[in-house]
Amino acid sequence: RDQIQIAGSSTVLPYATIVAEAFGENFDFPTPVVEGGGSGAGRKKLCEGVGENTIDIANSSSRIKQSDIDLCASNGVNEIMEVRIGYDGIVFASDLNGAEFAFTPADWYNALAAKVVKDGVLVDNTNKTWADVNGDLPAQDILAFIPGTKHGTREVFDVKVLEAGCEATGAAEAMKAAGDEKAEGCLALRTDGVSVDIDGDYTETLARIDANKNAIGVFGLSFYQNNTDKLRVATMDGIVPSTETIASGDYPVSRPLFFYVKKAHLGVIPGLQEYIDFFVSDDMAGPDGPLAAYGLVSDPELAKTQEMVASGTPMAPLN
Amino acid sequence: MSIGLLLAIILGLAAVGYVIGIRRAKDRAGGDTRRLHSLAGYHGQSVLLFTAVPALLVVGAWLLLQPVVIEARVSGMIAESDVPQGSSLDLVMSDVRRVADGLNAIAANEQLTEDEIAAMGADLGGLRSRLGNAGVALASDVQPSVFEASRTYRQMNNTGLTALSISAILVALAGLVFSASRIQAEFRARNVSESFVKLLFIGSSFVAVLTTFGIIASLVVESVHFFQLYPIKDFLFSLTWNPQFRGGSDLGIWPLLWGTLYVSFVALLFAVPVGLLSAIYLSEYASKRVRSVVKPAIEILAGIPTIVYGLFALITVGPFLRDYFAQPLGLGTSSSSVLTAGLVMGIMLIPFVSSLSDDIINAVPQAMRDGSFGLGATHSETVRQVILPAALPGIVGAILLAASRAIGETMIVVMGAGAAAKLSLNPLEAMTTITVKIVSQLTGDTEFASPETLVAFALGMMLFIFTLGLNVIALYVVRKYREQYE
Amino acid sequence: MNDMRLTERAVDATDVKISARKVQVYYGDNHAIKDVDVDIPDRMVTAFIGPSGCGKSTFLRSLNRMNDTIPICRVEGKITLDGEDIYDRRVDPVQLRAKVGMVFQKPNPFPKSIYDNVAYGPRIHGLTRNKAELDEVVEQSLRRAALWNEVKDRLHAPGTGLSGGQQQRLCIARAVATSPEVLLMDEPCSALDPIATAQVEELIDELRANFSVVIVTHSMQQAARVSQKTAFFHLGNLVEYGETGQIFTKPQDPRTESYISGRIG
Amino acid sequence: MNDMRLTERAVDATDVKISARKVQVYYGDNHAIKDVDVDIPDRMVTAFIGPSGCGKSTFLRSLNRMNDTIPICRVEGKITLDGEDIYDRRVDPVQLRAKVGMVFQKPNPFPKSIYDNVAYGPRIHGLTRNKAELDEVVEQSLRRAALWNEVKDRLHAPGTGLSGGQQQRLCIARAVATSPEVLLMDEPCSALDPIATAQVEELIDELRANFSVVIVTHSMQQAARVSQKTAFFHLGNLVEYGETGQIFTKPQDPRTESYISGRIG
Amino acid sequence: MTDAVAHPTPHSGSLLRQDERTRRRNNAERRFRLYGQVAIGIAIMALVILLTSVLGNGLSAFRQTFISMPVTLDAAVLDKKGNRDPADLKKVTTIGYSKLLVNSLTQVIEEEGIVVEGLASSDIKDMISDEAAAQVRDRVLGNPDLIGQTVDLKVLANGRIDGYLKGRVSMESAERDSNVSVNQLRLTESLVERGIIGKSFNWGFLTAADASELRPEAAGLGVAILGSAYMMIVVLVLSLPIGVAASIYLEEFAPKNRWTDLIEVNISNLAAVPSIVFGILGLAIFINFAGLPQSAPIVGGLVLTLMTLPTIIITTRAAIKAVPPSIRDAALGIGASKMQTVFHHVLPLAMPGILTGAIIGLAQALGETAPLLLIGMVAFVRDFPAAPPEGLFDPAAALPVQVYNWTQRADPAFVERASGAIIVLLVFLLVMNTAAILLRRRFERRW
Ligand SMILES: Nc1ncnc2c1ncn2[C@@H]1O[C@H](COP(=O)(O)OP(=O)(O)OP(=O)(O)O)[C@@H](O)[C@H]1O
Ligand SMILES: Nc1ncnc2c1ncn2[C@@H]1O[C@H](COP(=O)(O)OP(=O)(O)OP(=O)(O)O)[C@@H](O)[C@H]1O
Ligand SMILES: [Mg+2]
Ligand SMILES: [Mg+2]
Repeated sequence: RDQIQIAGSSTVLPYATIVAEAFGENFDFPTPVVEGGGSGAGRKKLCEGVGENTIDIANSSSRIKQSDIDLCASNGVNEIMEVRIGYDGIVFASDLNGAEFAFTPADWYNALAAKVVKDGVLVDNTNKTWADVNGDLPAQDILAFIPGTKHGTREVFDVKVLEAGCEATGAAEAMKAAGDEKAEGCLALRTDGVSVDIDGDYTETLARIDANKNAIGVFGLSFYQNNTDKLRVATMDGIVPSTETIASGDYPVSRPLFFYVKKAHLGVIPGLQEYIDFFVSDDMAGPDGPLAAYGLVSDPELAKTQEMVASGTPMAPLN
Repeated sequence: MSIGLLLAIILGLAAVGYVIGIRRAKDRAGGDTRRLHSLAGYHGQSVLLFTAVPALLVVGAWLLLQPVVIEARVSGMIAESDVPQGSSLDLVMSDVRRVADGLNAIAANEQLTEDEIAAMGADLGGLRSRLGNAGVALASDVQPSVFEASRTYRQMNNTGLTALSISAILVALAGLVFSASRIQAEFRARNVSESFVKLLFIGSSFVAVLTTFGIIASLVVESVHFFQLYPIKDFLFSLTWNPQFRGGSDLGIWPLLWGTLYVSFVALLFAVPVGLLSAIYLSEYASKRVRSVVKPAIEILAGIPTIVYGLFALITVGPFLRDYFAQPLGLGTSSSSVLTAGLVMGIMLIPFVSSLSDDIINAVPQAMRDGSFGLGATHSETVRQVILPAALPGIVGAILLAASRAIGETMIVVMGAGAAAKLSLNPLEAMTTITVKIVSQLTGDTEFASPETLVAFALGMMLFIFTLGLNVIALYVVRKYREQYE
Repeated sequence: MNDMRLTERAVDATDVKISARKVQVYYGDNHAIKDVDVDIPDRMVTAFIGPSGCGKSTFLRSLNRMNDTIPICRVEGKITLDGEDIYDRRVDPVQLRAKVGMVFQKPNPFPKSIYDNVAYGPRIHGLTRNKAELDEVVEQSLRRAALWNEVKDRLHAPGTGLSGGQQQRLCIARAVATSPEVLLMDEPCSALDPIATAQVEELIDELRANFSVVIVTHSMQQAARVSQKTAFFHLGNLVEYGETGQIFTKPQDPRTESYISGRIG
Repeated sequence: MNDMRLTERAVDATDVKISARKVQVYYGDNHAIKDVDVDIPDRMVTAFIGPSGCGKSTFLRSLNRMNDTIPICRVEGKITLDGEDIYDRRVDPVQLRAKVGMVFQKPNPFPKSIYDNVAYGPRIHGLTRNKAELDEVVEQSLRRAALWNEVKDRLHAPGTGLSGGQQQRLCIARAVATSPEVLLMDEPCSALDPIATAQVEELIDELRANFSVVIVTHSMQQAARVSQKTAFFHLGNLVEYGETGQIFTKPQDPRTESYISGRIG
Repeated sequence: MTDAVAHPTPHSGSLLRQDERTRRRNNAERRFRLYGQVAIGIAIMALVILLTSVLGNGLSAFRQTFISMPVTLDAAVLDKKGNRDPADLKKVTTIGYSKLLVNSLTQVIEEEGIVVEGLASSDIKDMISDEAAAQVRDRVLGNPDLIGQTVDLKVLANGRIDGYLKGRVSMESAERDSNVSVNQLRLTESLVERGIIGKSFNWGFLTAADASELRPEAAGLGVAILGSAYMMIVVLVLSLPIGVAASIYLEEFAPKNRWTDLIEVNISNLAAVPSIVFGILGLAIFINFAGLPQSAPIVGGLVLTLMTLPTIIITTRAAIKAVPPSIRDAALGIGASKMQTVFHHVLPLAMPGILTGAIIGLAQALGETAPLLLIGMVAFVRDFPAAPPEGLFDPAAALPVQVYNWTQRADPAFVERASGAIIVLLVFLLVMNTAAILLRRRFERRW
């Protein structure tokens, strides 16, 4: 096998292809083969063992899990390098010709959660329009296209929006009081069709918004940036999502993106070291590089990552 | 000698054997082929088979075994110290193979002798760039032991190939001589070659069985794994499907199974009548010209990628049904629904029903139609009461095929019916199917070893068992109604 | 052909059921029936005889438009049933065939049970009001076709599992069950033993009381036994047509004579 | 059955080609052939007669194992050809059928050209060395089946486009073309006119010089004309078997007598 | 006659006048015919709708916007040492070439005297596709003599410019779009007027490899077409013979017993196995067990073979079953062996059904993505696989994979390309099936 093989998250996929393409163009090595298939599957493949038949790099939109590390270890994949390439912003957007929205996590919680606090008690959610949720919002029927539970984005949405909203509205308190120790009810969504899980991609969400003009969808920042002529983005806590606001941490809903390198393949698979060096170089992952142009929020600590990659430091155990 | 050349030689020998077989058979018959038990062609065929098949088997077996043997020998040559930290012998071996390939390429390009190749070991640093120029990229400099191993690997491979070539050709020749010498006028060459072909047939039908075993084997391990993490009781009896990232998911199969059945049912409800009526019209009423255009046209429907159907469902059919049916009837406001997915999937399935049924209907002998017309039946009565019953087994086959396709379809359901697992009777509500969830759980971002991902295997397994049951029932039903003409 | 003779006969025949004038049938380029004029009387049995391949079946099939089902077949000329042109555009072949039933040369039972085979016609034509009546019709028809005794215990076994002769009788029963006005029978006894043949001939005789029957047969004896009129075909031509007795005793055409006496084939 | 008589005959027959002992044939539960013992002599014509549905075709088909193709059909007992058990496991039914050819009751031409229909057997058995020889065989066979004159101009037209009688003769030609040692003919003349029948009977007579022929027929006259031996079947039993002359003049069994004289069916 | 007396015949009356019952039956007949026509109408209408939407979206992918201009391949930039050493030449990356192109275009704009207010030099850079630099670089590395010359080049324009020419991007949308500016569009207009920017047939769409999200204009189907062709070769070579052979065995030779029932049920059941499960199987058997490479057409072909087998077997069996037994009897009766009967008579008569199975099976195999998902073929592959047989083991994409990938991409320019890919796929399918369709028409007959 001559070419590098990469698999994993479909969120990281576009960035990886951009780098792979440039890499193939400017180096003597063949262009790496980059697969999607999901973070979980990518990490599973990475951990299948050491050898030509296994992939070299797994892209991941979330941090590797202990179970993956255990699987790796049991298959002889002992050293993995964790490379954080930047951040992915998650934005809320609606049809361009629709109303403007300025959300807070609490609005989302009150709109989508199965149980909300009304006058201090937990009741079933009966809000019909956004105006019911928050008087400042337009009186438009609630209809939200959120990522299905297979998506890593959903986890971010759950944590950074729903749970935050749950806390903010006091629902978490109420649940704990009612005996739900970990406030797991925060993540229970209405099942009456106002919140629609999307198992497909952002393109599907976009198409659905096209078909349902009054809906709000959840997108990645880069996707939104490519479709600004169709979508109107909503603010969160008053902040407009952009690479800058996310990099600075002002915009709350974002997550880091990673790739994991099988260290055993370094020095064996031609071009692997060069590829990862190239990926994290300023030319690529820097704030002015093509990745940022495409919508990756550049990692402020990129220099550290570059150093780590150059020295081949494997990742420390998860804490 | 390259494998391609070797195969060509073997096939060439087989062709020669074919000719020899025919010649010899004719000779043996004293020029009067009528004295042969079997046609001369069968004699040729039997020689051909005896020449080619054993030799090909030898090649196949050899090619499977040679790498194992050689690598076992060569890997012994690599110094422990040359295996980098954290790497494995396996990876170093891949380096060995790559270097050996490169050496071959260089040797071929520059007409090097063995000694000159051995001499290259002196300049291992330069070797890397030379190899690079020969199109073999290496990640690092070649270690001495790796170089030696590569040379040995290369030599052994070359020797192995030579040995293989010689033995395969010998086997082929032996087969040729043996089978040619057996040729007698009375030799039952036809029986021999037919038994052989029959063996091939049996082998082919085993492919299907092996596939099933393969599927079960590849599903069962992870399914067991899943049931260790998630109680089988909940999986089989829980009525909710609600996977979560952080565990505590409800993974009951019922909403998915229900969705699968419902969507497939709607799809068949659409596809079977439309397909069957099209088939009847094409084979019984349409002119030859119309038929020869329309039939392939309808078959295009089977070739349109399902994603196109998915988008069609999502953008056109879904909103249409919502605006003109669901909302006016107060049956919901969802643009994705069972009905949407079912209808669109039904379109895709039309050719499965129509094309095959059409062929089968066409195969019903004309005498059946004549018999019915002669009694004063109208064409439609003839079709309904004589032709369809006669064609029933084939039609059921077609419908089963369509049903199978419906159960296995993903994209249309994702876009048409949505991803919400629900137990509802309302066809205008969003639902989802087992297949969709298999795909989405398997390709999701959840960690692999979690029940949320592993459930895909269990779902696959359950679906397999479920459809097996349906098929057994179908088999008995068809058996019962099968009608044989003539 | 001899038009004069035909007109003569048309006068003395009581009632003409089917009349054919200048009928031509082509299979592609093959001119299978040439210029045939014939009047088939009502309430009589007409026999078509002639060497194999002379066009008997072809002509028979053109009498109830069964030729329509052969794409390459073309019929010209005029055939009338009760004075109405059966090739008229307004004529519904279905109705025609209900009136003019047919038993084919090769037995072609449906892949259904024996009962369903016979009940098929009555069912589609709505001849019976209920199951009991239908049972009755089926039994009657099978009895008349001399098959009842052999199949009465296996009415629900498939019709295709019968012996050759049994299938032939099944097809006769099937045709009789619809009570057509004209029954065209293409060699109905070819696979039957003498006794069964006699029974079928009896049936034909019985049918003659009300209907018109046309049978194709290779057995001169049979033609002589059952028919009142006989037509002799040769190479697509109707060579001679007349009273059966006369044809067999005083044939006018030398070809007829040599056929009857067994000299041309 | 009357074993004694059988042994007698076996002695006086010149050469036994096929011999059947205690043959039983079942279609599912239907016992179609009961305990039949028969010796079919070489170079002679044997006729099977009997009422329709009595098992003639069934028995005939069991002589070259054509019954193997009917899934529900089961054959018991022993049938030997030239002393070799044809139901032996080692016997190749293909070879058997090449030796024991068959003409079926319903003509079943291949949906191929007339030429290919006839040439099929010689081709698969390698009976000819070249095209010219094959043409020769095809012509000969068609001539012998009395079909040549009718089809010589359309040898490449489909065999299924022939008339009923022509198809029947085509099937005879097809069977003859492979020159089998035994030819089983199931009502070979049922759709033929007297002249064609005579020609086929001539063919049968000619075949007798070298081969053994078994024919099923409903025509007593035909049986009397062409056969040397006659077997009378009734309800699955072989009632009587003997010299044709004797059977027709001095039947020993009352059932035979009444069948011949036209009293039982 | 007694019967007729009991049931007066209902067919009396004129032939020219239909009696009540006949009229009813004929109405039923007409209705039945109408149902057939309606059914076909529905099928054809669906086809037409789908095809128009695909064609409407996708045809534009076959034309692409190019910028034609003279480019000075400045030796000072491309070969600083001036010795034409390939190793040194390679050190100049695409970024260097990109600058060259921008300079050339700027020069052209100046020469033409086009003035667009507020136009930044980065705007000019963004009008040229990133791919252009790579193409020029490849060309120069392949022919170092070009250095120092001024050559007329036709380079790809950026996707948004292409979109403007195709009506996907407008001045209004550009205002909201961070990837394109109104100034660029104005400039484009001027350049189009002068014939410097224009559309022409997009060979690259058929021959080039896939490109990343930043260069929709450069994305092509070359690798995918090759990959699909390789896979289809494998499928055709394996599934048709194996499927037909298995069907013949099951229909004609196998004893009818429990065991063959089991195989039969088993095959129909395989047809119902979701295609992704075949991917799981392929991953487990061909890649993990047999050690075949990831992303390789051979594995894809094998998986698709297993997936199409049931379809072919089921259709073939149905077709074989429909051949009347009398034909078999006829052949067996003159001493043909079972095998000869099958090959000479049964198969030709069953051929239409078999070919239908092949047509449908291959259509399914050609359009299937899900099983490829797990064996690494749903991937970004830039390098062309070698010629077969070695090429069967090289990574490759496939047409449905390309469609699937492109429909997921963010840049709207990929929408047209995905539809274009579908058109190519359908053409591929038609070409592949023509032989089968023609053959089938020849074999169709009634008997
Ligand atoms: N395929 C079959 N399945 C079931 N029963 C059958 C089958 N073929 C024949 N039979 C039955 O077996 C018996 C003998 O049939 P066979 O065909 O041998 O009669 P036959 O003597 O040839 O009569 P015919 O003169 O009418 O042809 C009949 O009762 C018939 O119904
Ligand atoms: N379907 C057909 N296609 C072409 N030619 C046909 C077709 N049917 C019959 N023929 C030809 O038409 C002529 C008359 O055939 P027809 O079947 O009417 O003969 P027939 O008198 O019924 O003979 P038989 O007594 O043998 O049944 C024959 O030469 C025959 O070959
Ligand atoms: Mg006829
Ligand atoms: Mg019979």
